[in-house]
Amino acid sequence: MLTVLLDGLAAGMLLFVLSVGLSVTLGLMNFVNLAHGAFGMAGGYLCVVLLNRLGLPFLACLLAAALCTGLLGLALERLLYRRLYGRDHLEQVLFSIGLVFIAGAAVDWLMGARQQLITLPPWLSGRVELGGVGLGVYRLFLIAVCTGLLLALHLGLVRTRFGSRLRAAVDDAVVARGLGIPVERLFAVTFALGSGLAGLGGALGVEVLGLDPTFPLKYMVYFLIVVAVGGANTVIGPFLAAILLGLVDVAGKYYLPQFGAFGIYTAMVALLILRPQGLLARAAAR
Amino acid sequence: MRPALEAGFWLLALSGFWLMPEQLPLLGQAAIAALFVLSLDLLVGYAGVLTLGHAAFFGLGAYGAGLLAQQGWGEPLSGLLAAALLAGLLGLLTAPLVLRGGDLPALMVTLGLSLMLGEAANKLPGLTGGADGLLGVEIWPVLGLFRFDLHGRTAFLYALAVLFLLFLLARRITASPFGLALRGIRGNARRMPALGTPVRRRLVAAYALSAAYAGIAGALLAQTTQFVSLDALSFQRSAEGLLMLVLGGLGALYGAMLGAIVFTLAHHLLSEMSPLFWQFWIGLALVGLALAGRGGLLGLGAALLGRRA
Amino acid sequence: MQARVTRRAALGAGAAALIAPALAAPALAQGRPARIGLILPMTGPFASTGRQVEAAVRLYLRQRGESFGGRRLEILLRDDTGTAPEVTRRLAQELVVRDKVQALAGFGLTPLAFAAAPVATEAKLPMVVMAAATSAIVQRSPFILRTSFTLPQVTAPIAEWALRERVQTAATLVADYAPGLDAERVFKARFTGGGGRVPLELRTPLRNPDYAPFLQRVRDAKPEALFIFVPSGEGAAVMKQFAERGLAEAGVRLIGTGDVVDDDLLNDMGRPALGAVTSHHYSAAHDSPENKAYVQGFIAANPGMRPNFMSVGGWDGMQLIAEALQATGGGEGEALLAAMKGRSWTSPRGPITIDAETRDIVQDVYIRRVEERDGQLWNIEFDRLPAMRDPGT
Amino acid sequence: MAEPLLALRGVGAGYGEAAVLHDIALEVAPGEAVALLGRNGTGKTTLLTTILGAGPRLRAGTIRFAGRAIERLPSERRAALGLGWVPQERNIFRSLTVEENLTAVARPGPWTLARVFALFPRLAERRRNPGGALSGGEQQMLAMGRALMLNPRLLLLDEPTEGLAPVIVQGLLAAIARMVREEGLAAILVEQHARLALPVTDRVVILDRGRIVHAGPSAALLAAPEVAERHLGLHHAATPDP
Amino acid sequence: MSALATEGLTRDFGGFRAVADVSLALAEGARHALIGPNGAGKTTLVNLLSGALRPSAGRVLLGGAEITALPQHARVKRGLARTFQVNQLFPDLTPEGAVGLAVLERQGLTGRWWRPAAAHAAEREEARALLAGLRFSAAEMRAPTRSLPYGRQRLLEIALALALRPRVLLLDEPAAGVPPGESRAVLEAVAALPRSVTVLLIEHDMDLVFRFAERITVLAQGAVLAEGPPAAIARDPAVRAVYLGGPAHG
Repeated sequence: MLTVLLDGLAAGMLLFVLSVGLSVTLGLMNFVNLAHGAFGMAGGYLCVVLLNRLGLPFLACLLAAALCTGLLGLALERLLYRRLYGRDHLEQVLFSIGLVFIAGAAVDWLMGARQQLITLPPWLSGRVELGGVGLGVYRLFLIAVCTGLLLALHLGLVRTRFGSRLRAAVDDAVVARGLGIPVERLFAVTFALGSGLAGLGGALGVEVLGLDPTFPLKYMVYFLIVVAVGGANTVIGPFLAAILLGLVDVAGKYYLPQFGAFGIYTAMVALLILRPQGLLARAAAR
Repeated sequence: MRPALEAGFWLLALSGFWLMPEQLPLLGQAAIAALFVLSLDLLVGYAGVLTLGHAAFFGLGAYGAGLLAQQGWGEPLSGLLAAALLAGLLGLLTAPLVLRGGDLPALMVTLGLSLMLGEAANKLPGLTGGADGLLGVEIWPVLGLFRFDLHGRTAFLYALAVLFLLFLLARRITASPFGLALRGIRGNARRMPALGTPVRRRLVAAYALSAAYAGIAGALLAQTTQFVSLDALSFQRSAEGLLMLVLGGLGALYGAMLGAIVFTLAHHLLSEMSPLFWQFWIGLALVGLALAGRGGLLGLGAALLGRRA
Repeated sequence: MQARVTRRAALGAGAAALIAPALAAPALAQGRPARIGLILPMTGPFASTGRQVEAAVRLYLRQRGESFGGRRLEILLRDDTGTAPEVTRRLAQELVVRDKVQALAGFGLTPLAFAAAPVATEAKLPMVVMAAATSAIVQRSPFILRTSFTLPQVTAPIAEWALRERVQTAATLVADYAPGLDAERVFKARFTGGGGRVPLELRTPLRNPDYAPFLQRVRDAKPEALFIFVPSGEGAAVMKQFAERGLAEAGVRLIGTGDVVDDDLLNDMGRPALGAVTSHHYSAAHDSPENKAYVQGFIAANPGMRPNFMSVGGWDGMQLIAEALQATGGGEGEALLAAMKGRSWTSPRGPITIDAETRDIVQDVYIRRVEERDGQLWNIEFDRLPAMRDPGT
Repeated sequence: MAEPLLALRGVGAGYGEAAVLHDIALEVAPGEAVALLGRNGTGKTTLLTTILGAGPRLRAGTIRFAGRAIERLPSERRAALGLGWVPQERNIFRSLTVEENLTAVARPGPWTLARVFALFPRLAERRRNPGGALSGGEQQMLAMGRALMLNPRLLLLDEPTEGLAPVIVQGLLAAIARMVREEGLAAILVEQHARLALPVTDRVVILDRGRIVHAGPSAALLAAPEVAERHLGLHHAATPDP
Repeated sequence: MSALATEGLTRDFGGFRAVADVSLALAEGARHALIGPNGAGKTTLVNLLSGALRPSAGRVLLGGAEITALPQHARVKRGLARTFQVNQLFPDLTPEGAVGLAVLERQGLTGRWWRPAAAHAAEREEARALLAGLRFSAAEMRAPTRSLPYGRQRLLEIALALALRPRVLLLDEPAAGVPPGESRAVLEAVAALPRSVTVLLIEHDMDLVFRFAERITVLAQGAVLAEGPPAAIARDPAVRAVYLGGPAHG
């Protein structure tokens, strides 16, 4: 029971790190970025290359994956994404799906189509017994890292000036700009941060989610569920949604394996029908 | 000029029968894709309702027609009708759920419903064959005369004829007061109730109609390939349909069909030339088109013609 | 780098296909190239299957020459993305109608093979299944032959081995699609038939699986062994969870078909894979001169890849086509099919026969254990069941 | 007088196809307070947001501020040059605390958190409360304080007394007057109530249907109520359309 | 019996009371204006009348019958039409098409899906006549709405409401945003409204209000501040205070 809970928590946390950037993109710039998973994939492959080919320590690989995908996100935002702000959602879909195709083919060309595997350092493999319950070390690590990230994100958003400027921009972009807050630059940085987080999530997820060129498409639906159910432009909403998704998914597979993914989809549809604006949506202000 | 263009379009489509006799299976599937995108256009382009789960209706139609044939009734036209009714009914039932919220909830609810249907088909192997697909689909000759042949001649002409008839119907409907009201709803959903239009009722009708069209497209695929698999219900099919629609240009029946045909042919050509990396080129084209932002191929074409004129 | 080579090769083949008809004398089969339509998933989730088969096919032509029975073999490669049966069927139709191929080959997954079967029947062309592994495939058309394997064929031996090892309870964990259900059914029948007990049967979804909860249930049920079948590529995830959940320490032995310990991925799986016992028809470590040459040639031509059980399906499929062409002097259609039936040869995997009646493959199945040799992981064969047929039906 | 701080020439602006302002010419000198009066819907708010570049589309004319043309700059750049804005609806950032509302937009200069809190002690008391939880008067103070934290050279005040109790109105206007006189700040004060605006400003501009119909010293208008009545009153002879 | 009436109409947004206990009564054929400073709750009131919003308390009566619970489109069918402060038009349709749509809708025909809209000749003719009455040229009738100048679009906004042949018409700032050169046509259109139509005019432009209205209601902070004939309103000290600030001079 506790193990199932822990597994669900770990899966949900990972999902959260992978998708939180998307909710910011959607909430702040109203941009439907279906290519978000491609940044996760980029992070995953970076980690694999650095770990398997260059033999860097695992933690260094994670860090590098996050940094490089963040920079990649920044570059793409400045070069391409920027041109599609304020356009029709469907055009943004066209654009970002195109990016997914390009990314998939490029990765395939560089790395091949097969599953990529990594070997975790010994201190992260195996399991520990806690009060008679066996817990996977890597899952505990995932939970620890992701909790740390959640706290950092939350504090960053609540405690720093960057955070308050970002929240101001989300609250009312026009007034924020009129008061001298450079919303576009803020967004570029946030986009890079979101991409970097996705990259980190991808790197962390190689062990759990697998990694091949179809990664962005395979998990796109999950990211969308997290953002839609969690509601855009908060951190806590997507976090709760991701945890919920992880728990329902894992518990469903453990207790009711014959129903497959039915549980998740039903939960999502029901939640969206009851709360179309997301879990934590405020009563519509306007 | 317009009627001439239209006649040219259909004659060109028909002439594929003689000009590309060895590519008829491809052309047949392009026609089916065109019908599917046409159905999406009725919903997204005309009524302005977004969906990421249209494959649910396509797949339901495919399984409906496939099961009917598997159970011993292989008559194709009645199969299409059954598929249309089945899919239309599902559309009628699910429309109230979809039309509750805004764009994003609509996208996600349709997606969720289609995933649920896909999972149901996967979990009922006794009925659907599960992940292996529905076997033993035997379709009788069209009108009792034309067998489905290896060259795909019958399949192509059959699919093209159905597409043409349903296109005529769609054109009729979009030009009717009902179609005008749909354009009104998409153009300005706030104004329509102030004109006295029961917006919800119109949208439910459009949703069911679009669902029936998608069901027929699915049934066509099932009948011409005599096989149905879970792929008919997949998210990829929904997403690809939407892609073709945006590619061609929303809210124009020819744009929808053009998008489907160009995408299908380009996909085929590229994947034949580069079986490993065709996705790269497709992706590049999509990104380029989105950056150009002219409202799809139709818009791009109009802009080019306009510049020259 | 390697990918670039194959792409160029594919383009070359395509270009050749365009020019060839102009040069050919239409009446004479002799001298006209024999075209093989190779339909494989080259992109999408099952791309690695396609890559392995294609690499083996190209290797065959490079090592054995391109002309057989006086006809040059030409490969027309098509990508069906592995998920869309109607595309597979359409590609098969096109290859027959437009490209006038002499045989269809490839077929990565069962539904894709099912969808193409009627095309082979109607066109009266041999259809060589090089990868898909559900028993029922060969019955879908009298023109289908198989050079891969069937799941029942490789599953039955591991059940019997487990019984010999005095394992009394074994749980099963299979992917929820036809091959998985085949494996589950056969394992259970053999194992319970021999006095064993199956306390827990689990099926995992084919898409987006997370094995942790399933393996947790296995751990809670405490069987003596766990039989696993999942598609190749998923094996690593299962292995890792198996290790992380501490199932080995809890006294559960990991057994399965060779899919979970795919040779191409085995090295990257690392320590968790050590000691897994599986039954399969091919190991890259198979000790024979044919296999040594094969593995060497394969690795040389495809750096970074190691041939797996999918690849030998491609290799032997080419062998089957080449031998039949040779035997008929470049024959076509039913003559070619007839020449394929009942053929035997020594493959890199060992001796194999294409049964004349069922058109299915008869081959030795080996029991292997994952061991480390020279710093690499291999499936080391330690037992053999000769001339296994598909017992599934 | 040296070059004016703000200079509008021939400015026309509107939203989409709709035209709201026509041919506006306006100058504000450093340290000068200008009252911008006019009935509802005549374009006062549009004029402020046009200067700021926050919403309306400039259809014609030029805007110079602090010696440079700003009509092509994005609004955050204009703000950075020294424009401080108190929006009509106050538009407090709801999910930020009072203190964050102030610090998020702060720029270096004489106005600091401490000074704003000294000016509005009520804000200091509520510094940890979220902006969404403030009363109307508190929101107005916060909007003022927020504009000051930008350390602007020109304050754009859009009906800062709207909906406030008379006591607060008096305090707020006194504060504005003090800032203009003592800090050398320039200000444009949009008001519906001429009586409130005129005593605290140097000059007055009256808009009617998007045009400037009167400009002159505030004191003069205060002394000539019939002029105010003509432009601002409820009923007057209809002026024919030009 | 009043053509349009409200009783104690109230609407809260969260803790904010946008419309507070408003009771109005418009006689048949009335020319009534609703004025008030920014944020007085005028737009909310219009939305409550038209059915775009539901009241927190109170009733709305149309021709004596309660319509409080009816959705917007059903109120239109009973003869209550409105225009919008910010144009709500169909940018891709022509004026002829848009007004035709409104005419078809009035006759309950937009559920029909077989006969082409263009073949409904009578309705089309009616739309043309209506537009011609508003001095639309034939070319303007057939140009996409988006290409028309703003003044024409503003007229079209009124034409759409007129095509519904309402008994009661809510005009929400019909002249807002119209450049001076184009405003005359709008003012004429408002002045020419048939006497059988009861009109509630929400307006900022005092010229228009005082020229048009026979009765005026002043709204301030959500509540009715004053109501009466224009002359009385113009003299009302409370109203002057709202508009000029402080007690009026003299």
